[in-house]
Amino acid sequence: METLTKTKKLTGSKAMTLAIEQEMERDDKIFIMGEDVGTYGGIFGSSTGLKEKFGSDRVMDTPISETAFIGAAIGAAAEGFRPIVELMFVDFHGVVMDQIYNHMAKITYMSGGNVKLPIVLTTAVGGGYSDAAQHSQTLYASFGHLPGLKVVAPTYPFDIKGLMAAAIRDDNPVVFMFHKTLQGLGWMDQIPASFGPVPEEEYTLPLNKAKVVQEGSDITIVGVQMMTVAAVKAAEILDGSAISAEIIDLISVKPIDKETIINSVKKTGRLLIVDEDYMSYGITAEVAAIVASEGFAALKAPICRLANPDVPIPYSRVLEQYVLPNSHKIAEAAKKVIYS
Amino acid sequence: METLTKTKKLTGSKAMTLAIEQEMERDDKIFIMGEDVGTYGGIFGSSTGLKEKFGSDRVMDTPISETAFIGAAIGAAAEGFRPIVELMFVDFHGVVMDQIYNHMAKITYMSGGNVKLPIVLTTAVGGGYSDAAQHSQTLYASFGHLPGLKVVAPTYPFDIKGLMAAAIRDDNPVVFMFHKTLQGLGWMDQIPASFGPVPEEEYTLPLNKAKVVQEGSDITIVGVQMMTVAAVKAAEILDGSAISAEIIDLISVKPIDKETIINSVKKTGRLLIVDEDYMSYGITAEVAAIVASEGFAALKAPICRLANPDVPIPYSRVLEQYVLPNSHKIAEAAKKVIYS
Amino acid sequence: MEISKEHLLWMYEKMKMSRLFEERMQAAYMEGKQPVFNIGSGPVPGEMHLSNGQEPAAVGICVHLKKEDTVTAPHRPHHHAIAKNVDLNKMTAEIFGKKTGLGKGKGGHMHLFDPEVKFSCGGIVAAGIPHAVGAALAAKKKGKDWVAVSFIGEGAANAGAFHESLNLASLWHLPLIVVIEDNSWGISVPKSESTCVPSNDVRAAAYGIKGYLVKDNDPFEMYKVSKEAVERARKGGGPSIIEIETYRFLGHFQGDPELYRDKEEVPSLLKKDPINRVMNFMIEKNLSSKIDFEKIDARIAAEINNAYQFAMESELPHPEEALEDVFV
Amino acid sequence: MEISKEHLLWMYEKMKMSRLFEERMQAAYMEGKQPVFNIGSGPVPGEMHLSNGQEPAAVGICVHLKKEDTVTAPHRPHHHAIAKNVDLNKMTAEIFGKKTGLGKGKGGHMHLFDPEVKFSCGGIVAAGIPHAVGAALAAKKKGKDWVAVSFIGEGAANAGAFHESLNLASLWHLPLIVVIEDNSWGISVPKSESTCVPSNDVRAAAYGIKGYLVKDNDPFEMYKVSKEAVERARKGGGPSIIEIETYRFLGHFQGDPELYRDKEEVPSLLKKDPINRVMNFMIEKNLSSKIDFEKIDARIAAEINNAYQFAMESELPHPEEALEDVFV
Ligand SMILES: Cc1ncc(C[n+]2csc(CCOP(=O)(O)OP(=O)(O)O)c2C)c(N)n1
Ligand SMILES: Cc1ncc(C[n+]2csc(CCOP(=O)(O)OP(=O)(O)O)c2C)c(N)n1
Ligand SMILES: [Mg+2]
Ligand SMILES: [Mg+2]
Repeated sequence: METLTKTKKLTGSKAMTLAIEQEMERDDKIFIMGEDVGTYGGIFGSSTGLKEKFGSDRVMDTPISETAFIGAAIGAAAEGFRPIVELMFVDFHGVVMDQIYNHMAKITYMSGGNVKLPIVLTTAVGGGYSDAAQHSQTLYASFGHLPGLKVVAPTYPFDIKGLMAAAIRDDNPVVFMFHKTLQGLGWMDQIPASFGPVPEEEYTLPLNKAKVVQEGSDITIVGVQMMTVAAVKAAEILDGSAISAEIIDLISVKPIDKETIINSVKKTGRLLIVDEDYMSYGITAEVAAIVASEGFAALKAPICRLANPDVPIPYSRVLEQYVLPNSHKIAEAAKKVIYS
Repeated sequence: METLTKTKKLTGSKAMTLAIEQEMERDDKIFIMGEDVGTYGGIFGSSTGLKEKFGSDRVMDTPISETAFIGAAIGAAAEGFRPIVELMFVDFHGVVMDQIYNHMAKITYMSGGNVKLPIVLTTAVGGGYSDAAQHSQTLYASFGHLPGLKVVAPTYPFDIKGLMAAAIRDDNPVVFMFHKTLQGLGWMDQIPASFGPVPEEEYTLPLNKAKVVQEGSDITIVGVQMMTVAAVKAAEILDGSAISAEIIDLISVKPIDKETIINSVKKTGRLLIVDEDYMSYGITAEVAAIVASEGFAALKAPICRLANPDVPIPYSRVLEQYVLPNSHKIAEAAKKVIYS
Repeated sequence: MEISKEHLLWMYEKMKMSRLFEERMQAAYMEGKQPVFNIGSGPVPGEMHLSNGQEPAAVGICVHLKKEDTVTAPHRPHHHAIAKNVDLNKMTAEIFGKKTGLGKGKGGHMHLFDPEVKFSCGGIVAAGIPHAVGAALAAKKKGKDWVAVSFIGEGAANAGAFHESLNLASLWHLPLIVVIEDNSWGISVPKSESTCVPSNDVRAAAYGIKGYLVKDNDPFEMYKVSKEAVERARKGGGPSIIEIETYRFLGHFQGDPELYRDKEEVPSLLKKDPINRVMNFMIEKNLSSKIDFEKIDARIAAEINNAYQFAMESELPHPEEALEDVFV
Repeated sequence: MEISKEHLLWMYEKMKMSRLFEERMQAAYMEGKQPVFNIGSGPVPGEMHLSNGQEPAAVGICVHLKKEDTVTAPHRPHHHAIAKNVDLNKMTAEIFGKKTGLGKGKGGHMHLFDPEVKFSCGGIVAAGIPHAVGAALAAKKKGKDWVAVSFIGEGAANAGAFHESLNLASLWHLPLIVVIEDNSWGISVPKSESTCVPSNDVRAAAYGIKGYLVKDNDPFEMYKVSKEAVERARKGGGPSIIEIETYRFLGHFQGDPELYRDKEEVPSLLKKDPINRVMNFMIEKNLSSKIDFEKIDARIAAEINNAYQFAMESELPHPEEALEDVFV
């Protein structure tokens, strides 16, 4: 990484499309399919400019037929192509989950490794802008629970680019979840985290690694995407109370990078997990269970979980903000872990 | 319960259909829809004899159109009916998950409680008989993760009957998972647990309660359905090593009965969770997280998780048996928790 | 076919109400989103799909419906809701996220439920069709002559739920009518790049049912074919498909840059405003006068004003109410 | 249309091979399941869907296919696999759960993958159609004249995936052929209670493509219409639907009590065995003799014997191999 000198400040969206562009130039077996990925460039900017550059044969708009076109990605991948296929909002997974989890995820296994499916399934996740119960979910765990999929959910532009390149080059199906707010789109909330330095050169990052984004000694806070961003803000608040938080950006939802998390807890003795997804059977559950079984000795206090309290995401801003974790709730929770 | 004197020994299947029959007699708004639920009586005996008794208007065979007929259950329920609708194998949920989790589960909430959907979604779960990757799953957590659904997975005939009656009477959508092997069908493995005393009279059981099926003092073992059965067997093995295991049958996958579990761990200090579902983001995760956060002080040892190790369910018997937990693996794991 | 003055007026009023409601909504939506557009800001956040231009689809069939008939609508639901007599105050309040809204602020613009008039909508393309099948099944089970109408866009006719639902409804002879609003676009994808047939009425053949095509957003023709379809359904004659070529005057959602469509398209569509068409027809036929319409418009404007007033003055929910209503 | 002797013989051989393979499978499946049937017991556990009687559907089209053409099959896949020249040894070994199987014992009877001949199948109704669309898309992208054939049952024609796939394939002019084997039943549900049209070829109208109906399990007619459909697809003429009325001689799966079907049905179907039909035709036309067929049958029987021998003698996988192959 050290040798990558020429960097630009890019949004998440630009980092994502730059990676795809570089890969598509390198390998003509890569093509993109999805609703509004062509002229529109992806509702959440996941393919901006790519149709202009590569033409409509390689950047294909589809009908609203997720089962057909995501299923077709499987058939095309088995034939040697490397499709990038977009499920516009992760919330729509329910119309096509069979193709994803029973076929895309299992064919390699069921064929004894004889069929490889190099597919990147991109999908937009996340709420916070009042898009209500059917357009605001993250559903990290709905994908993480099922075997045969690598699932990544990067936060910062640098990671987005490197992970997208890695996802495309991987010979297995990778679910690439990009967070709407972290795309740095002009028509959404503008947050600093959605904009950052990105090397122009090609590089890849490991698909299965978490990252310590900030070191600390009193408590480990694990987050992903917007919850990582919120945790970093919370750490500033905690700083004011002389609490030193170590922040881990999960990045890989499946598999979870146990080592990074457990090593951190060994240092801090305390663990708070924050998730924009639903509480039950979510990231907070899996990370807590890993530490309670494999890092138990290091724990000095009960593990704390902060997530959507198992309700559909409400529309009205006051309600939505109530159910979503944020930096203040994180700081409060962290204090509780430490002082009680 | 004490007053229910007249009992019969019934299979899981008979207990299930008896409950449905009694409810259908009581309330003519109840009807059944699904593939092969009519003349065939349900591939796994979930509606045996009911078409003969109630006719094809109330026990309706459907085309292989899960989205249409499970979605239709929503529309009919909104109109005052109380449909029981069957998803033949839980493995097929991916073709209809949108109707289930975005609509059935959320409409009550999105309507501010103005629309009620009294639906029972029945579905067969479980492997162990070499039906391979697309017909052997339990997917407890895939349903437990998403808000708006009550999810039960009873083990013994007594509980099956009482929970089915309760599910039908509940004004909310209930996912009723019945385990194929626990139905006591003539053409599958015959196991004693699939046969048991059931009161003939009508009764209901709470949808949200776990049950201590065997008391013990050294370790708490939490299971559900076939894993409860395996845990009970494991307890016998452990008995030989003078280890006293307390066995909890989870029954309710969502919500999880925290109290029963934590109270048990307070007594035993040790926890082993066993699941036929996939490890990551599964029951072992959620139960471990609950205890590591809300019952932490009681824990004397790391929590132990035993589940399918995140691989699709393989076909070949030797492979499938390798990935499924069983009584021996449970006993081994319990010993490890206690002695290390 | 002669359309009664009463029905013509009803259609005009509902179209106008929908139009005025949405014009006001367009403005309300932009509040707090200027000078910099931010989808999450202002009194009406989230996505906003308006139906200006598509009113004939809704009124042409809803004029034949009763309170007991069911309507399911998609993500672009205001014209249908208004044509189905959804409570305007509660609907507006819902879109403003208020406690007095149809869903106590939990649903929002894409999730409006008014069980009083059997109206619902949702944000997942084609997902409302099975619900309408269920309502039609319920009507049949009850022995009522009630029908269920499911509105979808032309893009939704390529979703699996469309096929499964129509097969089931035809198989069971259910009183279902699927109205396909062909506004030429599924977000940025033109119909010619999403549907393999020129019009979806031909798909009726796949279900052994009747299919209708209404050209050029014609409210009168929509009235006519809908009458036939609804009557047949009430009599147990089973489902129908009606496709209507309609116009999307605005972007897919508010804030849509619409770079994908020809700059000429909207101006040319606007010339064929269906509301004026009904008004002019009635004036020509001496059924009503300009003055009548001015009065009607004023009344509607007042009604809408009330609804917005009600919505704006209503209280926001208490944050903790987010935890309620998951179950009844 | 004249069918060459070579093609007739090919069809006969493949049908016979499928039949003998399955008769042997029927016996192997029952091993360890007597006197008490237990689906999980014996050398071949799990569900077992046999296709006896349905052979014409597979051979009538596969005779026109090349190695580079793709076939996707459903839960009842043996006749298709054999007609597509799937490695018989490895396929049999897979069904016996052996390490030498197509999927190293991980897939089983419903999940056979032979990428060498571009064959796959799966246990989810209609789910293979989109995969065939993808293969057809790949062929088009590569500029090859390869086609993709997706076999489904008549029950699957009511699943959403059918509709979405055909719309997409027609829209993109892909070389896809969907073959619908109408064996009258979807498990216990008769076609008349699952599909709202008498035959699914009419559904071609919904996609602006050609639909064919082959009556009475006719292998010659299946050959003929398939030839046309395959040739058109190769030339860029887009997809087709072929429905063939076929016979299910056995239960839905082995162990099916078949209480739902008339006891007369199977005996009357058995009289019309399509394999005999081809044989008798060739004998009548003096294309082959009884003796020729006896020789062929003996050769096939030996081949099948070898395959079963191979399967039975092969080693089981090591238990820990269960953890391998999740990813490549
Ligand atoms: C299953 C599903 N896929 C995709 C979307 C995203 N989406 C919302 S509206 C829309 C276009 C719908 O087009 P059409 O059905 O023609 O309706 P219109 O917007 O033109 O009224 C799309 C793709 C969705 N909501 N649901
Ligand atoms: C999505 C889905 N729904 C239900 C099933 C269960 N199932 C397996 S085969 C079958 C019947 C299929 O009928 P048909 O398509 O006519 O094929 P056939 O068995 O007659 O060959 C059913 C309902 C399934 N495998 N997948
Ligand atoms: Mg449209
Ligand atoms: Mg069939």
